[in-house]
Parts: sequence; structure tokens; C-alpha cells
Amino acid sequence: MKKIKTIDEAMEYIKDGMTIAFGGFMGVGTPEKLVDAILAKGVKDLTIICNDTAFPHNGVGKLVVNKRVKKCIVSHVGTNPETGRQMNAGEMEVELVPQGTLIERIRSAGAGLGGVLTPTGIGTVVEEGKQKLNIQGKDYLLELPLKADVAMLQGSIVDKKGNVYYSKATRNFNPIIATAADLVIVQAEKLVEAGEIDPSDVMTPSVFVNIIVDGRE
Amino acid sequence: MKKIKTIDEAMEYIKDGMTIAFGGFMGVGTPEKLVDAILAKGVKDLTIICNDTAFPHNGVGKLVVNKRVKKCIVSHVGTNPETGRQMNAGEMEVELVPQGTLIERIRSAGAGLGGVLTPTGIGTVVEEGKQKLNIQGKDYLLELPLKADVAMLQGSIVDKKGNVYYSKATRNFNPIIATAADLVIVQAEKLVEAGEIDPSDVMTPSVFVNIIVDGRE
Amino acid sequence: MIQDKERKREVIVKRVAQELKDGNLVNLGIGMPTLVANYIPEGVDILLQSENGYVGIGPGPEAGKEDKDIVNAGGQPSTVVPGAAFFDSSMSFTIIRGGHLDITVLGALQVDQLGNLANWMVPGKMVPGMGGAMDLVVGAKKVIISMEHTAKGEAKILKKCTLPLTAVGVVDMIITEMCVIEVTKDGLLVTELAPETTKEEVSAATEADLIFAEDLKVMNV
Amino acid sequence: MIQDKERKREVIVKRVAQELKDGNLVNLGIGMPTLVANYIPEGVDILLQSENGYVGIGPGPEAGKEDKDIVNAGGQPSTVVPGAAFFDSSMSFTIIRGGHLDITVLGALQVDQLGNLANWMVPGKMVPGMGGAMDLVVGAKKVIISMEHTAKGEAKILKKCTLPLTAVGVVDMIITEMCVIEVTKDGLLVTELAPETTKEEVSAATEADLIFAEDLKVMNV
Repeated sequence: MKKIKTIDEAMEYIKDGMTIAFGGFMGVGTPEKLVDAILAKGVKDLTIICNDTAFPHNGVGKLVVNKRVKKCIVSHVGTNPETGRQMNAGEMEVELVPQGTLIERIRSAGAGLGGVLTPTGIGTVVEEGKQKLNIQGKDYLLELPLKADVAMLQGSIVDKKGNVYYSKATRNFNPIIATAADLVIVQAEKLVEAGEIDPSDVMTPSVFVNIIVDGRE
Repeated sequence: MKKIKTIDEAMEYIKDGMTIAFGGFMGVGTPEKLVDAILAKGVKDLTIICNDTAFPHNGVGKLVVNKRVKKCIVSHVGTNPETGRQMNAGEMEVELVPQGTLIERIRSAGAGLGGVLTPTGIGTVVEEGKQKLNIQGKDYLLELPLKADVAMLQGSIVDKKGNVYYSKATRNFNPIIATAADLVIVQAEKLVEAGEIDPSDVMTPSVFVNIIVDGRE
Repeated sequence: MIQDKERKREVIVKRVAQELKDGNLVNLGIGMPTLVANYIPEGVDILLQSENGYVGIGPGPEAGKEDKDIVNAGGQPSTVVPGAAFFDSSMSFTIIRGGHLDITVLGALQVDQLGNLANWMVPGKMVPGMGGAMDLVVGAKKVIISMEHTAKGEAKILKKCTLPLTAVGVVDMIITEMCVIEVTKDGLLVTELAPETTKEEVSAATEADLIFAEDLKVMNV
Repeated sequence: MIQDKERKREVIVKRVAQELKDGNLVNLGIGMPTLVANYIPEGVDILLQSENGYVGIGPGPEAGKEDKDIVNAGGQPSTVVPGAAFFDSSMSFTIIRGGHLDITVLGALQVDQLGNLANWMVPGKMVPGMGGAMDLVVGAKKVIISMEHTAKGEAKILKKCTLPLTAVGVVDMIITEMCVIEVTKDGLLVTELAPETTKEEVSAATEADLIFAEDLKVMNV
């Protein structure tokens, strides 16, 4: 099972119209080289799942600015004015999801659960069109699982089997989106032999990772 | 905020009839000194939440053998014949929960969710008395959150603020039960200064831990 | 009544800081709430949480010493204190929504006398998104709104919010440059007035019904 | 028909091992399924999962070299291979229930022709609990039951299970010392017979309706 591929080989799997989940929070923890490769290849009409649309110059913000995004499912767009402009102009669809609900919807897809029962959003526009359940006297929204075709991770240290370690605050959405996509691609900042990451330090077990791209290429 | 206490001081919080969640899988990862302290203090009528009832000589198995348990909520009792005997004799109540459902019920309590929607148990006795939801064409059981009065963890390395690192397979239920109890007590196999555990290696952040007991005492 | 912009801000964040107790886990929202960290009382040891995945936010890094792998929830370079811990976003929101956060401090566009909060969008104009705010106010044990009392002369403390809500009945306390308000089941109770500020001035700047406490105090700022 | 107890077991685990493909993530149940690890074909690199929280189970440790912090799901001392990873139980069952496990191999008390499985209790007698079994069979991409064909002469492969179920319609394949059975929408299809075993012997030892494949093969064991 050779998982290591060139960025070009990895990009062969990426097609117009796909749903792609990206790690990263304001761009920190987003695999920039994979984002750049999407731009270079000319892939468009993407649905992206990410915490936020970052800034215009980094992370998935670049995909928005270059008009590759048909729809984004995110919790926050305030740091990228172009997202707001395209949203208000009707050029791009934006589904805003509370951050805790967003990560939990992704997790529930990865964990084989039927959805999330959360108190967040009760009494707000977030509850529109959703089933409400009263459990033990309290109201919860049923939020549905959210899965991607492809997940793109930034791994600080990756071994050749696909085990991933994320440095500091780059972890954020990365380990969760890794569980909820048909194809998982990790951009390795540092690539090491199997066994070099202490098994207790692994944050995404190799079983979730399909393709490893060397980020120093 | 001084969290370090002696085992005797920690035991002052433990009363008859409490619900206590224990880390550990077949006893590995269970804080044996805290179990022994419960036995020594004579606490009884406990409801225990644990993956299993271990073996008669270790982990929570000792609490069962010494008849301190009124009810256990576990996924497996096969390795402790005394559990089966007390269950069949009507001396102790046993609620058997599928392992994945058990850990997720505890997690949902810790995460402020209304419960778990799982396909596990559909069409079996596990579904008796529970609400079933059909979501996107598939049936799920609604399993309710499970919270304890006290959680007792075994931490391999614990710093004085209460950050915990679990070695290898001792992790199991420990980080999850730490999120779902009113009082969390960790037995530290090794106690270090704040900052000595790399912040990226912390598996239970200090915010969940109320009391640290030195396991080398 | 305080007029100076800088002084207003100082009054608010100093007073908010007095709400933080030893051992508290606190989330400070982007913007003015962040400044609260500069006024934490001597001897009070608190832990600051960052939505993107850590507890133990430290001071901003010196120029040139930024760590590209540590930013706060606003995307700005940050540091951590000894005893900090990093984790993923699902753990971050387990902490937030699960009731493990003692205090969340954030701004508001509008607050009303039922404790409703609106702070995430102005339809057709500004839609930054709710980020973690909806989870924070639903999950935290205590929700403190820190903001200027009015916006361009318009009241922000209302009988009923008109903007889309962030959450229903969640606000515990409102701290402005004019007063401290506790949200009680009987309504909005003003417990402290800012220096040089009168009841009449507060009432005039507020659309909501106000109750003034019998033992009304002066904010110690 | 194979009579020797040891040879029966060998036939079963050898044949199960042939189902494991390069790159598979596999969970082997406690007891006989564990032995499958000894027969994995040359050149096939699989990863074994342990419910209690790791992937990459290695061989049993030498006596005296046990690590107290590593046991398998049966509580027995274990080791890990290079490239292993430890995690908590919620991640363990994210892998299991989330469809990330290629194959689960486990024993049964009863299996029926609708693919129903009973393997966790005999009312009033033996109630070990379901442990992770209910999640494993619901979540794994392929469920293989490995067991002796009968128990003390009683059929275990039935028209309809009589014991409390572990799950409904989940079994993909049954491998015994007599034959290999695929669970299809038309019913139980016998695709291979063990050496020295006849269709008649299999039918006599089975209560369920069986379909014998046109290209019925002999198990390569």
C-alpha cells in the first residue's frame, strides 16, 4: 500500500463540482500547496467545508477570491470580504453553521452516527427547516451528518504509513475531517518512516489516510 | 487553585450511593489505588460506569467481588464470573450497553449534546423502550447522555495544573469520562510541574480535573 | 457621563476583569473583550480558552518571535502559558457547549430584557457568521456582554431584539461604560453606575425597562 | 468430514486468512478469530485493530517482556508494530461504527439465512455482554463469522435465530470446518466445501436452507 504520491498524481482525483473539506482555522492548518494545486489545475464549482473562509491571501480564502467555489459550508466569513461580496451578489452560496455544530456534524458522519442533537441554535434562524426534539425536558436541534468527497489535511509530521501529528493550533478541524471523506489527502510538512512518530502521539491514525503528498516538494 | 490532595482527602468526597465512572479496559487504565481506597473506606451501594467489570482481582472487578456495587453500566462482564453470579442471583443490577454506544453516551453528556443517534442495537433487545428515528432513510436509536457524580482516572503523567497524558492502551475511556462528571479525580502514576508535558501531548486538559492524587503515595 | 472613547473602553474592560475569579476558565471574544486579559486582578489565576483549540492563551508574541502554528481565534499570532493544552475542534466545543467554561465575554449588536442576544448579523449588510458565538453563549456558565452602551446614539439594550438572534435568554450580565446590569427573572437590574453617570442618563440611553438596585454602587474603575 | 478438533480450527482460520487483502484494516474477535493472524498470506500487509484503542496489534510478547500498558481487547498482554497508533475509545468506535473497518471476524452462537447474528447471550445462562460486537457487525464493511459448523451436534446455521440477536442482516460470510457460505439476497450460497466433505454432510449439519454454487470449489486449506 504505497500512499506517497506527487501533488500532480494526487490532483488527478480532484474534479469540478466536488465537495472538499479542508483543515485549518483562519488558514492555520490548511494545506496551502494543495490549495495552490487546485488553483493551478483550474478545478471549479467546488463545495468547500471549512471552519471559515480565512483571509483573501491564504487558506481556502484563495479559492473564494479566484471564484472556484460554488458553495461554502463554514461558521465564519468575516475575515474575507470577498466571501461577503460574492454572497451578497448571489455569486456564491454560503451555509453558515455554528462552529460547534459544524465540527460535530462532520464527526457524526465519520463516526457512523445519524446526526447531532444540539441545544445550539434553538430560537434562532439556524433552527429553520430542522427537526426539534425535546429530550428530558430540553429542546435540541437535529443537525445532519456532513461528509465530503475529499478531505485535505495539513500534517506537521506524517509517517509513510499515513499516521499524522499536528503541531500546536494547526490541529483544529484536521483530525475530524480525516474521518468523514471518501478520499483523504495529507500534505506532509515533514515526512518520516513508520514508527518514528510515537504511537501515543499519533493524532490521525493511518487508517484514515489514502494519499500522502510531500509538502517540501 | 491547589488540586493536589492526599487519597484520604479525596475520599472525603466519596459517599454511599454515588455514581462513579472509572477509566480502564479489563482493568488496564483503572486507578487501582482509588479503587482500594473505596474498599478501605467501606463505601457501598455504588452505581459504576466502566467498559467492563474486569477480572475478580483487578480494576472495578474488586468492587463487584466485595459487594460494593448496586448497579453497573458496562458493555461486558464475561471476564468476571462474580458479576454474572450476582446478576443472575438478583443481587446486582447490570445494564449492558454496546461499547461504542456506552462511550458515545458518556461523550454526549460531556459535550452538552442531547444524546446519541446510533444504528447499533437496531432490531435487538437493546432497542427496547427507546425512541427510534428514521433519518435519511435509515433507522437510528436515540441513546441518552450518561453522566457520573465522580470520574476516577488513571493518568500516566499528570502535571500540577491537572493536565493528563495516558500511556499507550491505558487511555481507553479515561479522557471521555473526564468530561462527564461533577467531580474528576486523577491518580497520577507520575506527577510533574506545569509545562513539563508538551501542550500538544496533553490528552485531558487541566480544565476537567478537580483533584490530583499522587499514585506513588 | 464618560465621553472619551479610550476611557469608555478602559471602564468596560476593567470592570469585566473584576468578574473573573481564581481558577476560572474564560473565553474572551475577538475585539474589546480580548483586552480584559490586561486587567486581571493580582492573585487571580485564570485560564483563557481559544475556540480554535487550546487553553492557556499567553500574551501576544514579541515582533519577530511569532510561532506560525499558534494563532488565536481571530487569526492573530499568540502564545501559550506553561500548563497549556492543545486539542482538536471537537474537544474545543466539548469544553464550550458541555458547560465546562465558567465565563464567556463577548460583544453585542443588541441585547434585550429577556436576556436575548443578537451579535452575528445585520441582514443585507454585515454577515460575518456566528463562528463559535452561538455555542459559547449556550454553553458557558456565565455570559457577560461587554459593549458600549449605545451605537451612534441608538439604543442597543432593548425591550426586544430586532436583529436575528444569537441565542434566547442566555445573557447573565451586561457591562457598559455607563453601568453594570444583571439579567434577572424580574428584568434588567442595574447594580452599578459608572463614575460621573446618573440614573437618568442611563435610562435615556436605554430602550429596555430598567430596575435600579436599592444598594446601587459606583463601578470601581 | 473433518473430525479432529485441532484440524477443524486450522481449516477455519486458514480459510478466513485468505479473505484478508493487502491494506485491509481488520478486527479479529477474541478466541479462535485471533489465530487468523498466524496465517496471513505472504505479501499481504494488513493492520489489526483492537477495540480498547489502537491499530497495529503485533505478536504476543515474550514471557517476561510484557508491557503492562498494552493489552488486547481480551485483556491479554500484547505488542504493537511500527506504524501503530493509540487512541481513546471514542476514536476506536469512530473507526468501527463509521465504516472504516474493512473486515471483522467473529464467532457466533447462531447465524440465520437472513444474515442475522446471535453471539452475545443465552438467556438465563451465559450473559457475557455484547462488548464491541454489536458495533463491529453494524459498522464493518465485511462481517465474517468463523465458527465450528455445529455445537455438540446441534445446528448453529438456522432458518431463523432463536437466541437474542446481536444485529439484523449483517453477516456477509460464514466459514466453518465444513464449508464457506456467502449470505446473498437469495439465501445462503455454499461456494466451497472443505476437503473430504460432501454436500449431504453439510446439509445434514445445517438447519437453514442452502444453495450450492454451480462452480462449487474445494477449500484451499
